[in-house]
Amino acid sequence: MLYREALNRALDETMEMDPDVVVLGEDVGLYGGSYRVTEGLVAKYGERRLIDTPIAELSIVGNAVGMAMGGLRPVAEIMTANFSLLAFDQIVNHMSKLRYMSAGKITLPMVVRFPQGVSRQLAAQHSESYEQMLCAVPGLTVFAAGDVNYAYHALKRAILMDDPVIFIEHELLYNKKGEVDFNTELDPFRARIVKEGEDITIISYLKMVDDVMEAVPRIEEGLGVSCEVIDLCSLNPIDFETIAKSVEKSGRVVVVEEDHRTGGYGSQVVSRICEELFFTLDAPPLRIAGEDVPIPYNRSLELLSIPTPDKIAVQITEWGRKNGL
Amino acid sequence: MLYREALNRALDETMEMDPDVVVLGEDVGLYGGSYRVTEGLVAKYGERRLIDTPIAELSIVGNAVGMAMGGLRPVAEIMTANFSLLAFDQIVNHMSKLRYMSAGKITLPMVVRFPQGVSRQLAAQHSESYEQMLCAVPGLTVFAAGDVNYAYHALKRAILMDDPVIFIEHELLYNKKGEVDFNTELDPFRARIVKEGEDITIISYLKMVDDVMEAVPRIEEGLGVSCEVIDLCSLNPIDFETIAKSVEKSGRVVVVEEDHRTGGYGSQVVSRICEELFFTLDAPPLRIAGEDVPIPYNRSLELLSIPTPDKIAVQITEWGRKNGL
Amino acid sequence: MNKLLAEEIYYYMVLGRRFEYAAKEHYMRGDISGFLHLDIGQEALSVGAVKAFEKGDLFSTYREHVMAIARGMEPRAVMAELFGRVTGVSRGKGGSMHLFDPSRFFYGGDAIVGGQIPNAVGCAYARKYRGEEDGVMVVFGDGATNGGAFFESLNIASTWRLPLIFLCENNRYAIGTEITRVSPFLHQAEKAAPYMPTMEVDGMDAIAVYETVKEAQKEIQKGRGPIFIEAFTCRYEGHSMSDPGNYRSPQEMQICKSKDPIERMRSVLLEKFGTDKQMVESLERRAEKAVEEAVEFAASSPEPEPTELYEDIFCKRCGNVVS
Amino acid sequence: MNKLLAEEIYYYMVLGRRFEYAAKEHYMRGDISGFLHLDIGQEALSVGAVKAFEKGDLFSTYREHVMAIARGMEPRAVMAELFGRVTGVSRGKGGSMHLFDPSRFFYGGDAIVGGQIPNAVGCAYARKYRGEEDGVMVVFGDGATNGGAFFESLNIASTWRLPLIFLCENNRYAIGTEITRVSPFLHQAEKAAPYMPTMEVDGMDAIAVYETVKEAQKEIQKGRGPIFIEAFTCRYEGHSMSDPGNYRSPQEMQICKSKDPIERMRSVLLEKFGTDKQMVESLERRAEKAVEEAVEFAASSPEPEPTELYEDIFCKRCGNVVS
Ligand SMILES: Cc1ncc(C[n+]2csc(CCOP(=O)(O)OP(=O)(O)O)c2C)c(N)n1
Ligand SMILES: Cc1ncc(C[n+]2csc(CCOP(=O)(O)OP(=O)(O)O)c2C)c(N)n1
Ligand SMILES: [Mg+2]
Ligand SMILES: [Mg+2]
Repeated sequence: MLYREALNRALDETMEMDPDVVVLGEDVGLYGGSYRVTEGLVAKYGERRLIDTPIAELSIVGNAVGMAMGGLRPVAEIMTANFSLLAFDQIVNHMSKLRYMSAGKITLPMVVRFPQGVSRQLAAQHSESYEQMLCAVPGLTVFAAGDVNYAYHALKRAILMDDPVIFIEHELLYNKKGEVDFNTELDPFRARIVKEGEDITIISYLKMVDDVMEAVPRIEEGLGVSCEVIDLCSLNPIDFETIAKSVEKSGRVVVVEEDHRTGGYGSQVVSRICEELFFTLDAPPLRIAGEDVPIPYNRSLELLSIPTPDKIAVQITEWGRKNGL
Repeated sequence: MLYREALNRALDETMEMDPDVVVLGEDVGLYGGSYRVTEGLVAKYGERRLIDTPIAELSIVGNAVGMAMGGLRPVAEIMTANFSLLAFDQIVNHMSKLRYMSAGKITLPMVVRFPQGVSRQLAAQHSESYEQMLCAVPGLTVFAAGDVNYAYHALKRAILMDDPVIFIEHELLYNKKGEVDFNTELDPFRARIVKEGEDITIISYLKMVDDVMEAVPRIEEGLGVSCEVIDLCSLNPIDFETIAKSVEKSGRVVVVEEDHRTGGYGSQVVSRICEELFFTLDAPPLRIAGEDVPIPYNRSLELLSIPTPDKIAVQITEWGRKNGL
Repeated sequence: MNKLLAEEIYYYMVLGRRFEYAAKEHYMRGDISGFLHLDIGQEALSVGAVKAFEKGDLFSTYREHVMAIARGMEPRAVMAELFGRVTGVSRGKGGSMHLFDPSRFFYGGDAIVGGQIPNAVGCAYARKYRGEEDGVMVVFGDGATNGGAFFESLNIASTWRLPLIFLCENNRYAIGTEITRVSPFLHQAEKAAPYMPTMEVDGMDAIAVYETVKEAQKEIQKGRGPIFIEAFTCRYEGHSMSDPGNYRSPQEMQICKSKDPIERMRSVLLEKFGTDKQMVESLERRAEKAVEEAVEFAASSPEPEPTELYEDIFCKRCGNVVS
Repeated sequence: MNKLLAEEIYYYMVLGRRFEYAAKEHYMRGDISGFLHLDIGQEALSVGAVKAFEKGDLFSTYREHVMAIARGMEPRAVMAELFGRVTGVSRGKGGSMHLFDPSRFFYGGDAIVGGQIPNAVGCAYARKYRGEEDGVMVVFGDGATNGGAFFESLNIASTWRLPLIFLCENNRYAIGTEITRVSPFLHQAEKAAPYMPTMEVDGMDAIAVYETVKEAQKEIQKGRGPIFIEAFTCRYEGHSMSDPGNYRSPQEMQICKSKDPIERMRSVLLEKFGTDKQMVESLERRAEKAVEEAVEFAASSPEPEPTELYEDIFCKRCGNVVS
């Protein structure tokens, strides 16, 4: 099953199960979604439940908040992360805070989904990642789907739970293949150990997990070590328990992320590890992140602006050497 | 001179010097600014240069971008940080990126100013801090004025330089008194050593610097140590050189910030210190930050939600004890 | 409009004004803090509209105390909220600008100018989707009609033919800025006219407001889409307690206060509905009492426990297993 | 409109179309990547409007190649940008959606729907402030007229009486969504009508577009404020190269293509302006050649150096002393 099909199936099943689930966004209905995530759903559930909105992101999220207040379970799609900036007032001032400001009287069972990240030469206004911003907002649960199985289970859970969820997808993963285990429930708040290992803990999420996995054999060979690879899955709250266990074992930690180095999400992870696990660390933590530049159009520059399997392998190997591996 | 008077003077002098400097925002003209920063300027420069805008933050910043394209030096005021979320598309997708996307053909000499932080019971939609978000955006220079002298010099420089600047003020500082040294130019990109010391480096900015300074005597007495206190001033780019020097001396670092712990700006600082100065650290870094909750209205809860001189003193003292001081 | 209802409206108007004066007083004494926006002068609008829109969902602004009370929220629970007490409608966590009571279909209380409008649109969608009849009313100021959220909502509500009343309280000022300085016209209904029928009403006349809103509610229940009401009104006080309000001339204020909605409603009761003076006075005393009681209740209520800080961020039953 | 100008417009229309077909071809070959939005079918509008608005600042969308070229940007520098080469107008860092040339008062190229509109408003303010005469024109699609940025701009430009032409390219679709499904009407000028005079023009007729924009520019130069032009047009291709475009029926496409603006302009030249066929063909060959040359130039241009990655984030002379 493809990643986008897994998402489609999660939507389909929850819509089938609960008539209060509605989907809204630009081109989600008749067109089937610009990344085909909602394909076929309008035929099954009609235009009342697959709501084609105008290009008005502030309203897409603002309307979803109101729908949730009115008893529905809206799933809002924003076409690309960059456009979510137009909805930041509704996301940060409303969606995340209404429950608190009303002392729990208002419950917002809603999801805001969008793809983010560097795809292929979409340039600066279509290539960014905003988890670092959204994870700084109390009241938001932030899931990042780096994997087909997780995409299916986490989206289902996000739709059915009563808290507002930001559900982040990656532009380059929609056609990724993977198995979905329909019989085993998955806890979307738990990080996923993609590969077990002893000597280095590599933490990542979304598309970078694949890049890390591609780099790992070279790192292991080069350094003669074994790496543990963790896909965070839930970016907020973070499954620090799983991280801590791994770091306690390995004593060495690397965080790999696609967003910009300065202010990037990984700095939260590194900071917390250093605060809480300082004495278990045998080496300074390493962050591999995007460069501090708007994403350029040219393909070579674009690739220079973000981590690649190559860069990951080289940087971790060098760092390992320098730090006694 | 009061902090707001220092800001007013910076505006006044730059407007006097350069007819291309214009100020726009809600109530900045006839009303004189909701925090009186622009008081008196409309009488001197007229409504064409003190532009009262409608309540339309997206346009305030979007118009400022266009004015800068058209050759002016706009200074946009957003009444409170929370409302800047409505302008995030213009700030992040436009203001920060146009220079890069045009390969330097477009220059945007502009400033966006706003006050942020917890004031007195303004509740969740009027009390937040967004430096953690804005410092994750390449292309933006972010100054944070924690001090009267800095406020004057940095705002002047921000207005006269050709790059877009986010200029952050704090709601509780407007009536703070201080001296302005008009004869000594100040480099707004440099951190300010507020107090020299040997044993602990305490890094902070904006209003928290005052709270730290209030706590320091108790910490020094309690632990029998001396603290170095740094006001970052420029949050992006960060003056890491000044930080490094201090940490190399003290071997112990604390970052104190008002924004939420999870995803807070301090995690960037701590992370970078751990990455680059790991072996100089004698103790795990300590972060003192706001709680991960929307800001509550009730005063006692509000004070629980952010660092206070008391909490700073207690937490640093405890941490010091635990770490061999 | 019958006599009983007219008396009820009068009662709530007086209650509202007394409530606001009490809030002002206790703000000055330091019992209330933050931004406090008083509705004094606008009671005809707040009470008339809410009483007319008996059922249906209501979305308002930060200047919502009187509407909240007219909707049935206990004055004491509202006052306690202003005092930041745990007995407040939002347990002291919301304050003056964040009153909510979904059990009475009252959704705030939003401190972002225009922020509640897209929420109201979404709620109207939900109501229509479920086949529920009452519809939704969203209240906002003249200042909000210049923002993107308002405009997007006009377009969407019209396209989707939602059962939604847009009620613009045009008091001609957004803090210190007169509407005609930031909009090409005084009548903001002109902005809505391409999208939906519009109505105008004297916002200082409670009965006119009541009747206009009633008519509008009938209209939106026909399934043809939203409607826009513009009510001209006047706030007597500054924008909030921190606004001296000196951008309006004494003359202007005098004209504005000369149409006092409470005095006017009082005359209507006495002259048109034949309510006797005693009855009017007893309503006034009852309102006075209710406010006194509210203040006492608020003042004697406990503050929230420190543990409240971490409550109500997430819903417990959602079972976020990792913290 | 004289013969020479008509011929020039025809030349640019043909050049534009050939350019777009070449871009399409090279996208399919993998020389161009990212989102590529073709202007095929809309050339009358792009060329007519830009040629009419000779001077003054121009703000456009991501579908701006033809406008950029009509404004005088070298086809080869535009093509090189699409190829991501350092000889491109944005040194390969912007790509198809981000063409800029402030020396020709061309400000993009914005990939955020509606994002350029507030920028154009600000620029118009700057022009007025400086007493400059030409004014500003901002181009956007029908889809952009539903967003807050557009609405706020109507209100502000009208209030401030800015010299600004709002030019709406109504091709009836925003990607796969027909405008009438997300707006209560087909004519988006209705939205602008409360704020400013509006004009409508057949966007498939270059001369009509030219004349309308000329008239509009005269209008805005009078200092009375902005004007709105709605031009109906038709895009022949999908929204971008990744859109199969199958939401429009073959019938609909046939009708739309039957009004082909280039064929129409050709007839006008031959029949109305008395241009001889040879001349027409030579214009076409010249356009063909210019595109070939542009492609060759682009293909043979070098890629940007890796160091370009860190250039143009800040202006060096600002002297950010700390990195
Ligand atoms: C988005 C946003 N911008 C600015 C403010 C600050 N502010 C609060 S109320 C107000 C004026 C609103 O005027 P209006 O809509 O006419 O309502 P009124 O206060 O007159 O009832 C402003 C500018 C805000 N709360 N939200
Ligand atoms: C704010 C924003 N939302 C969504 C998109 C994705 N998107 C790009 S073009 C487009 C359709 C725009 O349609 P229209 O304005 O009619 O212009 P046209 O493409 O027809 O010329 C959409 C939805 C975007 N770029 N920006
Ligand atoms: Mg008002
Ligand atoms: Mg279109």
